[in-house]
Amino acid sequence: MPARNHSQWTAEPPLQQGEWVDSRIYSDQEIFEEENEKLFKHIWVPVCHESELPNAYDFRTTSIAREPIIIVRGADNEVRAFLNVCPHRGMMIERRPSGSFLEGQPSGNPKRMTCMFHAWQFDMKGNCVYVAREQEGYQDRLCKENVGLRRLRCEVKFGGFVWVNLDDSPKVSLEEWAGPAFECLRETLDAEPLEVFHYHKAIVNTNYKLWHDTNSEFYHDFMHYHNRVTGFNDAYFARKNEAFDNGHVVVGTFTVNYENYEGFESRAELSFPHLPPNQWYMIDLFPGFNFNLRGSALRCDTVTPLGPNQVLIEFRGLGLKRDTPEERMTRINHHNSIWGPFGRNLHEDLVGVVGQGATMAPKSEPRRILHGRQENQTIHDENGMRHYYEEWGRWINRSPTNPTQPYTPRAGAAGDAAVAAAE
Amino acid sequence: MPARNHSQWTAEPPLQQGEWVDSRIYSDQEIFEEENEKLFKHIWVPVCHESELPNAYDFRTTSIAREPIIIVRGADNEVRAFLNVCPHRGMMIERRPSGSFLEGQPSGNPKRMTCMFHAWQFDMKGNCVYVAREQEGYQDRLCKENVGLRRLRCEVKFGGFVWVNLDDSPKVSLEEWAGPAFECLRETLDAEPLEVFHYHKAIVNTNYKLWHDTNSEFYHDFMHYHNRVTGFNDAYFARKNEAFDNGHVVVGTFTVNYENYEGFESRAELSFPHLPPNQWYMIDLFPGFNFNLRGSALRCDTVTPLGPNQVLIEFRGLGLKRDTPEERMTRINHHNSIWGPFGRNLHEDLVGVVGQGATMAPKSEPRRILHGRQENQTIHDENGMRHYYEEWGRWINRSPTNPTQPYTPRAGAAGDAAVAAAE
Amino acid sequence: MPARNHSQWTAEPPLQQGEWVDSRIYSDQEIFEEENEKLFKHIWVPVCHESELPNAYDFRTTSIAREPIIIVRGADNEVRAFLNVCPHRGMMIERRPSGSFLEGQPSGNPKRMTCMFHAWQFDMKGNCVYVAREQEGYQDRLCKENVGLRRLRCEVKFGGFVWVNLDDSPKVSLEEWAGPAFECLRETLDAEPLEVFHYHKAIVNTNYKLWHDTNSEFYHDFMHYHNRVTGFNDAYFARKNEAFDNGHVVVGTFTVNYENYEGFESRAELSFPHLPPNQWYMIDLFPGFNFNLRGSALRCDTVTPLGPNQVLIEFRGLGLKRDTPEERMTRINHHNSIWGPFGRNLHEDLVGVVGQGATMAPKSEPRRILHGRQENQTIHDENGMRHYYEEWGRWINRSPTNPTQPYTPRAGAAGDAAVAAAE
Amino acid sequence: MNKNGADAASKVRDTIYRATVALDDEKWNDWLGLCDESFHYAITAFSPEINKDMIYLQGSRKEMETLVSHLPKHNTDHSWLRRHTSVYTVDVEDDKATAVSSFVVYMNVLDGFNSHIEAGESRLFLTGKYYDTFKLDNGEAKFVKREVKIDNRRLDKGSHWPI
Amino acid sequence: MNKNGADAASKVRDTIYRATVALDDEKWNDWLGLCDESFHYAITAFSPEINKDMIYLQGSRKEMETLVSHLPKHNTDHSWLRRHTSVYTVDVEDDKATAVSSFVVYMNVLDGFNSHIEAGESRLFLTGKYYDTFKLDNGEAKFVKREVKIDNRRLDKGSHWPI
Amino acid sequence: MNKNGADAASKVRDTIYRATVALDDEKWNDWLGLCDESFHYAITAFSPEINKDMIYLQGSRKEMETLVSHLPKHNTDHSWLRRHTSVYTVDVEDDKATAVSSFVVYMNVLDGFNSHIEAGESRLFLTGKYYDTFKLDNGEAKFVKREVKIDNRRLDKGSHWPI
Repeated sequence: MPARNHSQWTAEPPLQQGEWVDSRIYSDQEIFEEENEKLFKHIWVPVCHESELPNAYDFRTTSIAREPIIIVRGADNEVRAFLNVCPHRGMMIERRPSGSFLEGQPSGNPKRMTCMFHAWQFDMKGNCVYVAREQEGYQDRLCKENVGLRRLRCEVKFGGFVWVNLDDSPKVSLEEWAGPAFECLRETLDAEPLEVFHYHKAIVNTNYKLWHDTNSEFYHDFMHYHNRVTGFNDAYFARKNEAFDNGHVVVGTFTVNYENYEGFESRAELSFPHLPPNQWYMIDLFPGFNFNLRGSALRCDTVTPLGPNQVLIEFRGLGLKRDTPEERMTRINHHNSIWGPFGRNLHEDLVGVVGQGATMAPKSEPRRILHGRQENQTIHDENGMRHYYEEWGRWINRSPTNPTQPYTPRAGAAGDAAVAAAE
Repeated sequence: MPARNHSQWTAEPPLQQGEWVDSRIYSDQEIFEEENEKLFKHIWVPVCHESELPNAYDFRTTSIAREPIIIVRGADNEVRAFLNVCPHRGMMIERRPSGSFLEGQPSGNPKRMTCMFHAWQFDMKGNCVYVAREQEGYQDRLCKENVGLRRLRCEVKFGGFVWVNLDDSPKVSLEEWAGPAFECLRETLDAEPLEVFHYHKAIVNTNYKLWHDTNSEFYHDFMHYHNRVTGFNDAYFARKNEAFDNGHVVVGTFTVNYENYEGFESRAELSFPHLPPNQWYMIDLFPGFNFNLRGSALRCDTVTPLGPNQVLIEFRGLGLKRDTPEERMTRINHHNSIWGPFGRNLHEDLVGVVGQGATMAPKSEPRRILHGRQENQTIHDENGMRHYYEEWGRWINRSPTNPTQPYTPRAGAAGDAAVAAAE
Repeated sequence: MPARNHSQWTAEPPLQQGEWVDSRIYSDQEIFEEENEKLFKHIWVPVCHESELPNAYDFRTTSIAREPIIIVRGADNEVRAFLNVCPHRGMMIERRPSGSFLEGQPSGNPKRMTCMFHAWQFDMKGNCVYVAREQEGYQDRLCKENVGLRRLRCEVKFGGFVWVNLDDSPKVSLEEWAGPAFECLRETLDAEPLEVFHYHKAIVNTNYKLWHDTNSEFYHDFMHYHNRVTGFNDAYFARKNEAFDNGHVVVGTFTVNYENYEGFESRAELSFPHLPPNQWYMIDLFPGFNFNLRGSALRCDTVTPLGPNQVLIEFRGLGLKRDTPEERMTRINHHNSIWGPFGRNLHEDLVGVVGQGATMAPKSEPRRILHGRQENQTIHDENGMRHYYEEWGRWINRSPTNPTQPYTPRAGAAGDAAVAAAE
Repeated sequence: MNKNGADAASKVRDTIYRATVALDDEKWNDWLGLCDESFHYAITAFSPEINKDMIYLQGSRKEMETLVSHLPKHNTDHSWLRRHTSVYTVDVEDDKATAVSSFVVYMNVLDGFNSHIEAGESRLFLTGKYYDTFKLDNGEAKFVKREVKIDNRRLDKGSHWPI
Repeated sequence: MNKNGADAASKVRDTIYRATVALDDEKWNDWLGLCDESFHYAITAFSPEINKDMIYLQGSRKEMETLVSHLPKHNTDHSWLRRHTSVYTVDVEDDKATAVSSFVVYMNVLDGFNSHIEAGESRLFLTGKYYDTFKLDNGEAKFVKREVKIDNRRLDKGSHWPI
Repeated sequence: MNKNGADAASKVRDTIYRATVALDDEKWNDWLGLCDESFHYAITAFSPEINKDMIYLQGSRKEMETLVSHLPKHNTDHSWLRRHTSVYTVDVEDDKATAVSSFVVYMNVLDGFNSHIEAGESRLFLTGKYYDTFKLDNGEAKFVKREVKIDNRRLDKGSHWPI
């Protein structure tokens, strides 16, 4: 069959259910709203790294599913999360991305979060400690004890990342949620403090799941000149995509051959604790967080969906807190020459997902997106994506292949992770 | 109770009905559309000041609730308002903000409003006086007498402001609508011609009502360094918020103590007719217009809502037409050092409402916004806002505390203005 | 009747049905979506000119109704069109507006369209000729023969324009669709190869139909100084608007008097084959394409609606491929001094339609837009627009005068074209 | 050749900058006053779509005078155009000089779409380079040629005014 | 008069550019250090709406010092302002000089609306011209007057900072 | 030290501007031709989020040559980058010079999201400053160091190209 006509083009692909999805899951406004409500407001999100707020009274602000969030480190060194919303009249308490409350803000006191609007103040535990002219205005009808901040579940885990969940009663604990997937790197990440050395952002017109797909599938290494030309060897093809409960996938290690890369020396000299050099682990956390430890740098991507066709991606690079300046410089160079905003691969990956976003803009004709490659779960098998969309269907209760229909488990899918783990 | 969990956070506040509102009234698209239809298309809007069109044939253009409007001064010196829409094929008749028809436009005659598209022309009374090739094209099926402009209710009042109402039969006359609220300044404003010396605009991401709230409540003086440090004295706390029918509020006078302000001399030397120096009156007109006469300058803000979460605010500063250059300069300095775009307070006020807008973006979690302070209707009492939202509920027929429900008058609210006036 | 009140303003105009339309057809989001689905996905669109892809393996990309399209010239010199969408995971195959596949893209082979994402490759006929690691990943479950591109109807016609139809079974052939309307210029356009010498774009806030109206009606010549002052003569008023089936209109020739134009020499010296100098033909193709042959240049406008109130217009100027440099320069000067982005008339036309767009923004009050001039179908008769909207009503099945109602043919309208042709 | 030669080069820079100011102020005749009788003006762009260098507008000194004199007769969007110019290189040879400058044109909206809302805001309109040729005469640099090469093909409403 | 005279003109340019750098770096006192005791500062704009020249902010050297010293006490949007300046003309007369420069101010968002999303992006904030007057003294050019004439009347949140 | 010294300073300015033109024209080798053997290039930014100075990209002259030679092998967004540069200060000391310039990078879209719609429009991409060091040799100024300090952390698709 040569080029296809409309009915051939829209026919179901000659693949099994679960081996493709309908593009409306990437472009429908209603589905996007459901993802915020049913998914992002209930899962554990790695919002930042604790090295971004190293000292007592340091803060970082962020947001999940449109809800503004503030992370603060208390005098007790505890990291806590709150809605970044004043209980009085809804002012955003802190507008900057980061800083310290040690000195206090222009209209407040040191060691307090002050709402600039009417000067209500809160301590690092979210207690309201000051209401301006409280007695005069409220008599005893409302007292500061009643107007604390909204506290959010927050844990520092898996190498110092700060995890927040908007749900007070998450389906599963953070440990259960991601512990098994992090198993492979746990010892490494928790050996000693890490530090973020790189941060940048992209807002691109594509669906967040397409970014996550690209982060998890390696078949697109055909796109990257260096990977294509120097990377396709036995060790590479020996890697596996391992499925974990809750929609996560881990891609196992292999040795990267840097010798063949022109212009960039081998990274063999620098690594992470308990890891031989030139190792690579990638942990793809459902529904859109990626931890990629390659040789000398740990890369971490997080998504914040802004619309069916728009996503904010935050990129971080991490090394060890105790790096010497030389070591740190090495990590920076290795990380950024490939994954920096002016690096080799990242631009290509982003051009790719934007190209997908462009053909799947809201209201465009539904298309079929295939992930039907079967290679014994090795690197170019698309099983990671199949596993992911099964989980997605479960949360949103829509069939990924026909999103107008409710989700029905696909045969044998429930056992995916178990089966994979058993291999 | 320390920081709160979700159910504590979303519980009703320990206040009376009417002492708080639901944030959806600031963020819901549907409510915004209703506000345009039920409210802005029926109320008196101060669109500009007559000093902006001083001579015969001068015009100003503006818009209310998406409808384009043109204000012209006729040869008879009358100020009239029309839809800025050509009856032929809907061209906007005049695209510039201001100018004069004395010379005529490139494709029209002097003393005419010419639609540039096909050269139909209108006189300053909105009569169509010329249809290009009328006989040839319309024979007697349509004649210029039938295609006049859409005339709008328009009055020049309360110190020379130009008021327009899109409703041909407004609920109440302009005099009834705002006369009582303007009582306190009427003699002053009508003593002699005023002139606008300052104009600038802001488009900010917040709901217009939050701007009006900020304009009417003084509790946020905690935000302004100078006000906080030098302003909180007996005279200040003696001021009252007086409620008037139709949702308006007036804040009464007090003497501003400029001596304590570093770097800026007292404004005592310059005032307005019939007013002792250092007086301050603020008239908050429902649903979003603010007249603020403080010492040497009259400030006037008008809102044009652009969306649930976006508003255009126009800022004006006025003095007397007969000001000497020195007097005018004094007014300008006093006005702009505080209220100019680079002034002390305005930036803070705007940062504040944008912070509120950010936590109440469309589709964000509903929140409670409190205005429950009771201080015998003095300056930090939030009675002005309570009075406003009662009126708002009446027009939109939604309960401000639960906008999914229809409005029901709150106990004793009907008498608000009367009660306040009787005190 | 002087200026009108609301009920007079909103009364039906004293014209016949079909002599005016309701502005909601220009501003309603739902109608816009229907236009994409019912109209633009079924009609013949002149997407570009064959001189833009002169050599084998040249390509041009474009889009119709949000669907991305690629046009390629094969080794056999045939011009073909495909969806610019990869059958694998929906990547846009080629992101640039134009170029050549002769050399191949960075991750593909020469003479192939390569999807950069996973390197699937396609020949110029849309066959998939390479799937990376096909056997390994798909075994025999999916083979390249099954994953050709989506081929679209495509013809090169009427002077070398490339016409694409997203519908595999269009209502009528391209010949039937536009042949009769092109009759007047057919010999001229097909005499020898044409070449595009000018291209620019506008994205303006107005409805695409308002642009087409302006292109088809000449009554607005009152707007253009030179046209108004020098153009209104007997020959001008002798021109006729002739209606053709399918909603097209042709405006017949007359001699342009360039002598009267200051600063620009006559165009008499340069023309097109089989045409005396100073001839002018305008073909307005339903629903938004315009071919305007005037003296020395052929102008072609195409619209791509982006929303009810936004349209992309592409402007082209064409001459003969065999022009000498001097001739070409003459055509360029003539075309651009009037119709270039910095030319005399185009800016005015665009200012005009944007002015209409401004009064008919989505959700604004419905207005009446008149096209009721009757002048024996001569140049200032608005019969062209009446004919157009009759056809529009038929496709969208909405009454143009009352778009909430279904279409009913207006008396005698069916015969429009026939009648006009018979005169 | 004398690259960026001190004196003549300063004159050239001065002329370019004064031209920018005159254009910003819509003082078309002041601008033409900086141009020699033999002046030729062109706005050009390259279109990848049609793979052609294009001339969007051109004229001799005389034609520009006519164009400028007709401006009041046209219906125009009155939004102010503000050119931000930076002279890059000046190459002087005898009594000739060539210069390359980079410019950005902002539109400060007046009419816009709804002037009530938009008037007074700045928008990016064009980016490009000026390729200028000068005659040096008696301590004065006069334009003999200006090519305004713009990067943009998306010109929306376009403009009646020299850039 | 001595147009763009080599030496004094270079000094003037240098002062303008160093002022821009100091302002970008929010080093307000370094900036005032480039200003004479008699310095007067004004931000102005013309409003077609009211058909008036306006002064949005003005102050003597002393008043600007006070303004600058109060900055930490205000609640401010912390977004960085980045001025892109190009000196157009410098006219030197004895120990005085006047200069016209074009500037564009970009806002690189810090607080923004939702800093999580917006921080780190650049936006066009203002366009305008600097009309400066200098005192030339001892090989140094010091500001005696700066008029910051902006094209914009749409200023949104505005700013507490000198432009 | 010799601030903005007439001759050497002009050479420095000339080199900076010719570098900008070469980069705009994607003539990478012409650009490197203006750089000394010891040249070091870096794109840096400060992130308040992590409170760190960052190096987004860096390389020696040799590494930049490799980077540039690999460009055709990558899949790239072809949108033109247009740098608008204004040299602020040049400080010359013996045979060394340092210069600070302000730049703005516009992206004139080619690929964009949907090139049919977007190609040919200009967008603001980056703002920042060049901190350059030069070797003065034989009447020529050659780059020995360039730090491209950008204000932006929102880089969207990013770029493969030197800024």
